[in-house]
Amino acid sequence: MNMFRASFWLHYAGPQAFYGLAGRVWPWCAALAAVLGVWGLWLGFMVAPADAQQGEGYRIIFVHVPASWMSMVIYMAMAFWSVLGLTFNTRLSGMMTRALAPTGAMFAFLSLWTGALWGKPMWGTWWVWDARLTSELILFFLYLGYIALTSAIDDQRRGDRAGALIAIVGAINVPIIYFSVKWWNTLHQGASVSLTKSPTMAQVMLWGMLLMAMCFWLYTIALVLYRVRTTILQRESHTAWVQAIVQEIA
Amino acid sequence: MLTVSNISCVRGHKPLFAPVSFSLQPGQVLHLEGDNGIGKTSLLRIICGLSHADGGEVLWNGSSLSKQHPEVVEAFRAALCYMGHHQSLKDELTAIENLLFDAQIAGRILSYDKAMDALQKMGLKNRAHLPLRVLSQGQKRRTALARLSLTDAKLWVLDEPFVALDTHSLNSLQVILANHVQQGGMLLYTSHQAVKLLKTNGHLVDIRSVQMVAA
Amino acid sequence: MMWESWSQFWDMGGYGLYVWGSMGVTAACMAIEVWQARSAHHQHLAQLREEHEGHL
Amino acid sequence: MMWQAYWAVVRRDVLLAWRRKSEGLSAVFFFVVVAALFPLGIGPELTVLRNIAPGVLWVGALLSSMLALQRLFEADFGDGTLEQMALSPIAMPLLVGAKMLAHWLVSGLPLVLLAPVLGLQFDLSGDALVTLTFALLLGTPILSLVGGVGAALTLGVRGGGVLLSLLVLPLFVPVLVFGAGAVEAQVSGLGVQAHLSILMAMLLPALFFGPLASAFALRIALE
Repeated sequence: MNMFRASFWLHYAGPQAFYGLAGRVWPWCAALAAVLGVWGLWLGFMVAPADAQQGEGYRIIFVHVPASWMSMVIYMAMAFWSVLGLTFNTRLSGMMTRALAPTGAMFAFLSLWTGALWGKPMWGTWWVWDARLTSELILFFLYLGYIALTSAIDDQRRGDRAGALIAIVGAINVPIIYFSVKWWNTLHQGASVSLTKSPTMAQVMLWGMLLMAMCFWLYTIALVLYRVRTTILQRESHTAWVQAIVQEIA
Repeated sequence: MLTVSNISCVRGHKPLFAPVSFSLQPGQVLHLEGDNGIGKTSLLRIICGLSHADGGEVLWNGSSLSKQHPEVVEAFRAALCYMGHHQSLKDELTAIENLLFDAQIAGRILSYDKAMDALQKMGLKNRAHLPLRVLSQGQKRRTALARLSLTDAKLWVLDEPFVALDTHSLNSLQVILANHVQQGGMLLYTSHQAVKLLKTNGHLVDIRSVQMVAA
Repeated sequence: MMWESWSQFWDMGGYGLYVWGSMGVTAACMAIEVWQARSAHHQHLAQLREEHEGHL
Repeated sequence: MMWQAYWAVVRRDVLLAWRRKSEGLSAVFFFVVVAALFPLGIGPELTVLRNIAPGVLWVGALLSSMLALQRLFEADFGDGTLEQMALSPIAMPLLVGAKMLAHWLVSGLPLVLLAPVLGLQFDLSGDALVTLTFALLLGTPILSLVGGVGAALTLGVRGGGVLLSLLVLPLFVPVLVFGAGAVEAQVSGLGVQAHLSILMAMLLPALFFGPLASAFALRIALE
């Protein structure tokens, strides 16, 4: 099979083929995520030295920064699947978007939580109205809005399409929100605290952070594929191939 | 000409009805029959383009009504008059205002005199300037009929048009429908009751029926 | 090894509460999420099996 | 023909709002009450009031237009008029745009006109009042245009009102920032040009994409 042919992709966009593919891929991703996580934490906690200014407290970045990245990447992924779903009417995209949302919301929450725990010892306050923190908060709200909307609509197709539209509208807004909060922040000089990290980050710290980021990536992929499999079973429960799977288990 | 080809509709994993096909020529009437809950309303909404079909296609004058052909869709909509369960009348507006605004939204030009004339034919002349809120249920139905009589759409798609009509209104509606068909219009409707349509020359309008069955 | 004792490791130079508060909540969230996904999957399979047996 | 239909919808909706006065007025009244409650909660210190005025008035306008948003499509959805609009040969975004304009005329414009009066309660200077009015004039249409998408998506959905706020309020952040920011900039002696230009720059795409996205959302809701 040729990856560059449309038929290859269309084949795996079908629920049955994707169910099989996801079933084969997710355990590998999960295992790799575990390995990278252990490696990253080992580098972060056992190898990386204390930071000159922040002491041991800086070690929060090993989850904070990757979680923030993931929260943004996942929202972009949701928007991507939504565009795909609305233009090509593929059944898979709605399921993918729905499966991504809870994990995205979790990472947004973790980013806020760890940010607050980092802020308290470093700046003496749990929360500052900084552009990045505020945008992250709004992003968290956008996730909640998506989840609330899709779960409030009973009709599955309508839910998928309505969710897709709001995901796209949200994704267009994220940069505008970030820009506006940043502008607002420069106007209110008093509250601003420089969040820029020292430019010379120790090599090993960077590696720890990158490994953790990759761990979160793979964790997300594994979990999302797993969730999509559940959704596929649910939505395709009337089809012969799902019946066959059920029979096998029973 | 309207052609419905193998339309199917899935609701919650289960096909609602066996695929439906028929075609409707100018001057023809088609009565859509089937048990309660078989999906007659769903089919009408699919044909109009409000809902999506899970299979098959609807053609207007031989061209498929799909996103790829916006000009066909536009021509179809210009020729379509759909009446669903809702009357789309505003209680706060008067009968005449309802008719005039509706025509404009549907992209048609309707003069005040013509609208008044139609209301008069329905026996609503004295009610034309009252807000619909104070009219009786029957008078509201007749306002809706007056609106129907004013449309110049070629294809009428009516969902249970005879339900809860008094004898007088029923007669008026029969005349309106017969006129429409006689002038070369197309009529597609669902109904639980059998209704005859009489031409001006006293002959009966030929009504074909399409039976919808469970899948 | 850069840590001389476990207590020093847990203390994190005085930042223990913050660092382990972050790590702990992260781990807990992920664990809950994984557990939820698993139970949803199994619950769903059980339901399908029931329906299947109902048909037989 | 197209514009005839457009203005017909505008006139019809304004007329309807006029005849259902109580509905439209309640949102405006809400704005007045909220603005009056703040000084009562914070204290009559004029310097404090002057400082919080832009934010308070803008948040009040935001919430009150949220309240009005819920009714944007509700009646037309309930009585079948939306179906007729969806089936009209006139492009649906145009008709939806007309509904939005009407909605703004009856729910947004009164806020703009009332704001200077409420601003007096907060001891805002004449220049600040003018800026506030201008900023609201540019900003409130954006609220109707962006909020319309949310209103369309939550049509007939259980818990629609709260859901609508959750969907739409985060999207209002930029308007709030630049709207309130314009007045603050005026008060603190900085130029307001930049803020107003940015509001303008947000309004223009919203004018185009708002009705488009809302019409799309309405078709989803009608299915």
